[in-house]
Amino acid sequence: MRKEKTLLFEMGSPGRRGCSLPDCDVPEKPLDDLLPARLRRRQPLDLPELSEGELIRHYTALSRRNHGVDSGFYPLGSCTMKYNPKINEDIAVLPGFAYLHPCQDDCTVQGALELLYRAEAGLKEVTGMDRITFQPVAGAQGELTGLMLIQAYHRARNEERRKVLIPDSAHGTNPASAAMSGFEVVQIPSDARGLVDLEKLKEALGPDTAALMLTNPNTLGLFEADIMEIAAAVHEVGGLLYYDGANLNAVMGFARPGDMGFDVVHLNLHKTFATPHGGGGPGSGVVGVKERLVPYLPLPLVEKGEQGYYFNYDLPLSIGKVHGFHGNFGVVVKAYTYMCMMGAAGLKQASADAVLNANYLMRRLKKNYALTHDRPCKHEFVLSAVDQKKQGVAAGDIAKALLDYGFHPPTVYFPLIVEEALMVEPTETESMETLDRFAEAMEEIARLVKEDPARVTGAPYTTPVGRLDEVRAVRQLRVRWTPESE
Amino acid sequence: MRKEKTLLFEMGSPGRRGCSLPDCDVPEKPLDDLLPARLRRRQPLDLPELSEGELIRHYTALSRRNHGVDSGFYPLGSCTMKYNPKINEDIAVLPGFAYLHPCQDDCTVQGALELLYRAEAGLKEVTGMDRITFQPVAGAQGELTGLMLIQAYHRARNEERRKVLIPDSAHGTNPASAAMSGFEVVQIPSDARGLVDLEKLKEALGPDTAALMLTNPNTLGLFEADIMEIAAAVHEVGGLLYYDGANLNAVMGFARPGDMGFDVVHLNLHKTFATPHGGGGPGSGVVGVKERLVPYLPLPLVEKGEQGYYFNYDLPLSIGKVHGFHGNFGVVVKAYTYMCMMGAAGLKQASADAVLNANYLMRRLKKNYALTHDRPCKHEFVLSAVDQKKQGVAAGDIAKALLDYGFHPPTVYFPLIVEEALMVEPTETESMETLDRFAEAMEEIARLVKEDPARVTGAPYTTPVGRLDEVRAVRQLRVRWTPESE
Amino acid sequence: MSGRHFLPLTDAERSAMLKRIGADSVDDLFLDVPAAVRFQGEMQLPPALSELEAAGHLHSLAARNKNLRDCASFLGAGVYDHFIPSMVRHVTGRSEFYTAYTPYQAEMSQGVLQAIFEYQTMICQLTGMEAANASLYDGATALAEGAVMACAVTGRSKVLVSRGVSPFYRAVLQNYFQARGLQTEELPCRDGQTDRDAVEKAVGGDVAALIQQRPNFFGLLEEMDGVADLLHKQGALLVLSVDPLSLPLVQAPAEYGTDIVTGEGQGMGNPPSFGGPLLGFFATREKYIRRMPGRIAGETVDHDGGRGFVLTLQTREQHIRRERATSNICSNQALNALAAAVYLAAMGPAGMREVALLCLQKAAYAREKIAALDGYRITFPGVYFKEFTVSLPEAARTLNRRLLSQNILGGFDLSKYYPELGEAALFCVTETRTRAEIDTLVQALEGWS
Amino acid sequence: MSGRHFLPLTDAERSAMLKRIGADSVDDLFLDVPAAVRFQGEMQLPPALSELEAAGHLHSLAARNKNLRDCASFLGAGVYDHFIPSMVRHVTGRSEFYTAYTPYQAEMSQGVLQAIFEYQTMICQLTGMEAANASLYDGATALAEGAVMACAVTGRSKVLVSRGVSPFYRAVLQNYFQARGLQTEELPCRDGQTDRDAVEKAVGGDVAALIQQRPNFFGLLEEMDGVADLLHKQGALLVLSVDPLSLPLVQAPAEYGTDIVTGEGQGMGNPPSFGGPLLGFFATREKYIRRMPGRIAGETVDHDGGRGFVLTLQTREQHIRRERATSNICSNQALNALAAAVYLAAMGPAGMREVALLCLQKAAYAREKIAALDGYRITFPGVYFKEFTVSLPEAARTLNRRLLSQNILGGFDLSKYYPELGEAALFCVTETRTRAEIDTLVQALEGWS
Ligand SMILES: Cc1ncc(COP(=O)(O)O)c(C=O)c1O
Ligand SMILES: Cc1ncc(COP(=O)(O)O)c(C=O)c1O
Repeated sequence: MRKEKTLLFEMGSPGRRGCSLPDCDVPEKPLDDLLPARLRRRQPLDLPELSEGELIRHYTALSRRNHGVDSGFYPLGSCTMKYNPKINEDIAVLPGFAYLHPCQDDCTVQGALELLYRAEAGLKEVTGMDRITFQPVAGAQGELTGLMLIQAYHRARNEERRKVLIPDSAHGTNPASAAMSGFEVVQIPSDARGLVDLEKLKEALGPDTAALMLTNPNTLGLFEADIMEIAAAVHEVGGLLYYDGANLNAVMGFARPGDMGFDVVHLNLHKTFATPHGGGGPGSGVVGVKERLVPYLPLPLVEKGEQGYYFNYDLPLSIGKVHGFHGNFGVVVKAYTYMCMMGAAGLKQASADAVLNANYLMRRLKKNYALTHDRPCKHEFVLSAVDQKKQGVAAGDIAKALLDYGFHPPTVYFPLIVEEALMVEPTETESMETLDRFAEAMEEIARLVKEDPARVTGAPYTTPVGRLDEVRAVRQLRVRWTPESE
Repeated sequence: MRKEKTLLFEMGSPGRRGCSLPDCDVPEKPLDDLLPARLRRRQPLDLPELSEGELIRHYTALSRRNHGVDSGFYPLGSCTMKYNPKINEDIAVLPGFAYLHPCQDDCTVQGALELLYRAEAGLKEVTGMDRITFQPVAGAQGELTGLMLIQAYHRARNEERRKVLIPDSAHGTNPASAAMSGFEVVQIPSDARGLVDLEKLKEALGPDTAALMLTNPNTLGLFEADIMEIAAAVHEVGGLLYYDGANLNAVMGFARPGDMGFDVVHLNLHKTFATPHGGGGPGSGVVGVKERLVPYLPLPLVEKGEQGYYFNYDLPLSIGKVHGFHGNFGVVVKAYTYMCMMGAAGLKQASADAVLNANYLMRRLKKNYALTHDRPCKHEFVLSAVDQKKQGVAAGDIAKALLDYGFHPPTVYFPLIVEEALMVEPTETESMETLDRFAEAMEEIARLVKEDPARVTGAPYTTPVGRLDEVRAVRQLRVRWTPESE
Repeated sequence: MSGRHFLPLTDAERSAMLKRIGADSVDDLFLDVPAAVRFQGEMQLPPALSELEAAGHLHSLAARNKNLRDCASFLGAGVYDHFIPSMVRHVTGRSEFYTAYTPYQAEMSQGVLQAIFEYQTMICQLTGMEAANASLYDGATALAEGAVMACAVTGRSKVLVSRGVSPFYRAVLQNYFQARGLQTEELPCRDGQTDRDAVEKAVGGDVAALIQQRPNFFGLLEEMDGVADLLHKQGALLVLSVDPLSLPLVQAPAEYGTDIVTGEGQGMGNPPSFGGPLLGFFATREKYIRRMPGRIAGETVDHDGGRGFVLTLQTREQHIRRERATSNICSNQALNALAAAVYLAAMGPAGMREVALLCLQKAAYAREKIAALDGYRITFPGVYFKEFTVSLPEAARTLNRRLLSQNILGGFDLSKYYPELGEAALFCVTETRTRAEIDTLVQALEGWS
Repeated sequence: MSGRHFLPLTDAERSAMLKRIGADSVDDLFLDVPAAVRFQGEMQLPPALSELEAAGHLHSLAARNKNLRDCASFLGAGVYDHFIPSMVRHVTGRSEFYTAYTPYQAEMSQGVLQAIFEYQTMICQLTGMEAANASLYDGATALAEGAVMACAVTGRSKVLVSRGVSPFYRAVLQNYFQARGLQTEELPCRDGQTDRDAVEKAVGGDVAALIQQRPNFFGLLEEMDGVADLLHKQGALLVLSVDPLSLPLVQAPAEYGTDIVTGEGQGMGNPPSFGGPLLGFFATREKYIRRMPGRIAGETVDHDGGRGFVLTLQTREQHIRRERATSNICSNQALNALAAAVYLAAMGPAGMREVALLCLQKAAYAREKIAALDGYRITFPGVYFKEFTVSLPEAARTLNRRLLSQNILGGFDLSKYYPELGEAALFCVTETRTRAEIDTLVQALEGWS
């Protein structure tokens, strides 16, 4: 029984208050003296008017129309939707972290600076890099920052290298970030193994190559075994190697980008280091670099001096700032707490279990769904619904059918190089029973595709709304409520 | 699509851990030296073994099978299910309140003692009583404590008065508490007005009367207008007047038990003062007394001295203790925060709106449901489903039908003196729109009772489980899971 | 007017509603309140505070207390500084749990009901008993209700209470009993343990039950074998108050014939909170289920055979049996029981055992070091768990004042309740006390002049 | 091994699974990692901590910071100490919001999608603009993305930036622009306000946009009438960074022809959190919607005609348009936007006006008292909102050190970024500063030798 949820603007009535503020405790001056009429707002501010209780009911009802990792299995490929430990939430809201101003004098924030210093030490060890900046606030911004560092490196050698090479399997943010930092994108095809085509790469490499952006394991969940050759080839032409760290959850303790020849790395703390995805953020895309790129890092960096920790602004070659202040400190606090509890053995076991869970699930699902690369995968694998498509059932339909089983579907239609892609990443925080239940659901859907395809293409049936018309949402664009739209 | 929720004991597997503890940081002695084998546990401790993430998913799923005040309208008569302000939750968990030990020296808990002192001052003013004890942790225990004080008062006058008079409309805890404190219960009938029958009361009064327990307004939501006469009659025979404060939400700022001649009062902070009901507790049943009962109050009381606040144990006539320590302090903190924000005008407006909402809703519902006492009510009113019963639909069925509308039903079958009772208490924190929507649902159910009674007796249809077999739950009693019950 | 954000009715709506019900003003709805009783003017309360000001006021009150996070506490005596996994408050913080009331409408309350059923199961697993209720107020009232139940079951009106039971618990028991004309007889201790001979002498046909606490208030684990048989032979029951954190290591009460098991459950996932809200747990044997106080959740099925849970055996309760109810309890400590259930499930068998071992080892370490200090003596020989009694070279008040200046909360002063011990204090060491904190305590103790 | 409570696989299950997939050990699954790259031994990380120890470690780090609740802060400069209603964190604390990811599967994400749609609506109501996105990283990157969008819309590659814009924002803009070979030209200020003549002279056919901040970094509300017309005549756009808390009182950007409105939304329901996570809000006119960076939620219907919400115009985004996307942003500041939406809805029109008035009056009160102190001068004449620039009799560093000793966080030291001002600091007074705190600041300022 589907019930529409009213919008905030269709509720409440004039005069209701959701919050109480103190009276003014200073002698008040006439408004005209402080803010002349000509600078004053004319149009009414018609925000909703509701009591606290009504607002809480509204958002409680909205929350029950939403699925999170705590609601059920969330195998969204490439997003590493692992469980978010609750202690991290409690630590991040401590006034000693949440109520610090970024411009406070270093001597008043020694605890925060020490946390950043220790977090950097840990992430350096996990990645094999030499220095870390916490300023980039998401993976995409980490890519932008990394490419800016690469640009500064080449420009310091007065080389204006124009091209950034990116595998066709890379995440959309890679080419977008390259474009945003003024580079020309050269797409490198994958070979039959689903890995970077070494020949094609070598052909594309040249004096104009600024960098190769690589995700390892790649977005097919396969380790780029030729990495050492690739690194050598790129460095040979004077290019640099960029590591998209979104898939680091597959190799912690097993392999480090720093040892694979990468010059600059971004990590997604909201993926690998278990900070919550927040409905689409906030995340943190910290960037690690090898020695040669350190001079160009955004300022300031955290240093440990005799009188304690301090922000070092004395970086003459720094590219400056990519964020108003010091990045998403609140997210780093959660990731640091996670690292403290996992330790070296724990992080390695997390990767081992993530890879084990992925291979276990792949083994079961490949009975009913095409698997382009049928060999052990890393932390994720990509199925193809090409067989199902023959019955008129696309990957997207399979995803919608999964909603009725209480599972969040895998990523669909990415990577683009797999037709009707279904990218599955279970992560290490799922139990064997959950993997089995998910496999049973996928097997039942595969059976339905054969016996009653319409049942699948009509899904979902149990969600708060039926299948939504995405085309109409573009054609009849409505991106805000307006009184007329009543 | 109803899905059963697995029990904790049907999940997980041996070796899984839900929490991590530190290693022992002191030199460990052999267990046999510290705890000889003969004192050691023999039977296995087969608690569940689950990871933190699986446990969170279990309890998140359980929460989504439950309705709270934040989920929707909760007009459960006599329970005052008003909105619980969120600030109260944040204040109560401050380490400065949540992490105090009850036996700390007074000098280390001056903030806590001042809070109790100020809370007492506020509650004395609202009730018109002379002293307050915070030790009783629920209304029922407040009744027990009040009756013990009454017993001590009479015994101090070496009178062993045996009888406690209780109106037939009173809540079950009143007679149960009287019995638990060794009294004989004498039930006083209500008259045609739905109020205490003054004649019958006077007949029952005598030298053996220890006290009259009265709820005002009573559980029909009607003010006991003869209260002054009643008080005089009781005092005349040397009896005392006990006030069940569960319905105080109707009269804050309008009338005070202390002015009505009551000698002892209990309040339900989890009703009138907006602390959350917690799924059935914790609550707080603070007790207020007039001067003559002060000497017998449980010890200690909070006093303000020159060097600050202190616990006063010097109460020679005190009845001693009714709780291991100082009552539900964490609940008092929330109620005190609520009182600070409401102030005198706010509390009075709360009662005014509670009464206005009840009368507005009663006016609409009496069109379709029998109303025994058709005159303005206080904060709640009691409908009767006698007409519906003629179509074979009982009050209980109407309640089950309301579940499908997302409303928690009114209290059913209480007070016992109304046949097929439906006791509705909207409280002041509900908007007019919610009252209208609830009325529409009740009107639709009344229509269905006429047109398709089976539709109503078969409800609920949308809840996680269908109508549950309460008889079988007693006949085939299972009050715990056991491995055999697999 | 502050507090307005908890009052959705606007002035316009109030007048519209008044018109709809035919009243001119709200006062018209209060005409049934006799003038003599009508409160005149405004209640004399402090001016209302906005949320911002209220937060400031309450934070300043909180800041004027020394809390257990700011110092090393060795205070026990019934309320304990045990570790609480973060996830506990993330479950009890779900509004569907903490804003709901007693699950009267089962089909809409399966979350609370199943959580209670699982809590009842785990209390039985911990104690070895066959049935547990949904919760009572605290350890003290749970023990008192257990004693009242024993009288009801045996039809007798006297209970024997060891002096080793907490003085707070004995005070509440005394109060509950004298109100109903029931008697308590206190049995003495010898060397800090209940005098077995006194028990044997006192147990007679008029005794409903023997009441003991394990560990007792001095921290000692008393020998229990043979006690239950002795009582049962006389038609009496064994009623115990136990520390749930000891049970992973110590005999489960069912293993030595206990009839009614009660105790304080605060240590399982609830903060000390200045002594409340706490959690009284209560368990008994199958045959006494119908005599048990409090609410009980039971399993059943819906009309499709789907499993569900309901409040069962409600006929024993006050809202039905009124004066003949087994107890007057209505609202109990439901949310604190939920916290305990989450705690037990999170710890699991291995975690519970680890907590108990940490308490056992750390308390033993502290005991050994204190015993080595001249002027101090471990008052009684015997087997301890996490608390122990120490005879002091100076008054506990003076000692604790000195310890406070070094940011330590010393042991519980026993002299007021057990004058026979002279200057003595009850020290408690849980898994949250580090070795460094214990060593600092020992150093500070040494410093007595 | 700590962290085990986040790893449900038991050793038994690991071996069963390995058997099922035909591998002897986990290492078999890593054979594709070339030996030269295989990490040998254990990573050198500090020993793992249990939850109890981790909490202790993190609490001690937190305690070594002076936080805004322990002192009176007059620091602003882009991150503000505004009051946050308690209910905000009780909404963002619902796991269905904070553990979800971007709402790709709309039918299972209506909660996040409707919350974004409502957030977008309220940002439009506040700014007067016609379309807003779901959120960007912070005020700085939002302004930079607004400038990049202006270049894309106009096909031009130069923007004019007032020196009155935050130096942090200008640094990020500079960085974003020089990476893409776009140019920024800084326009000077006169008396703390953008030099209007300089603007008129600089605006030409090659200029994509004029970028200003209102209030500007000195706290001044600059005159804006005529600016937009001047720009539009030359085919250029007006791009602004605004303080959302000023908009209930100050002209909405749409009222003076602004094309792209950005700003820092942290002040609406998010704690300062040492400068992150913050909230970049972004709004524009209907005609530029398809050029807007970031995610956008749109309304649609399901097959029964029931209303629902989806991510719309996704073709502009990186996961589809890749290098031709309007922006590379993927994860944004969704939960901080949810907090802002709850804040705006809780405040409502009256509450937002009250907050703005409190800031305006309290800042004016502080300004007046400081101006009366000899040695101090309000650097610029003009209309202020909640921040103002003060010329100091001593170096801001020295002054702030002295203030710190009296538990006061003084104003932001402007000398490093605006040497032309000599010794000057930017003071911020919000509704959370009490009169007593302002008076204490003024007394402390007086005390300079
Ligand atoms: C492989 C890969 N790279 C980069 C990104 C971008 O990271 P963010 O969303 O943190 O900007 C993602 C995000 O999903 C990703 O999966
Ligand atoms: C009228 C009345 N009196 C007393 C009580 C008992 O209060 P408590 O549940 O707090 O013990 C109630 C509880 O619902 C009640 O409604």
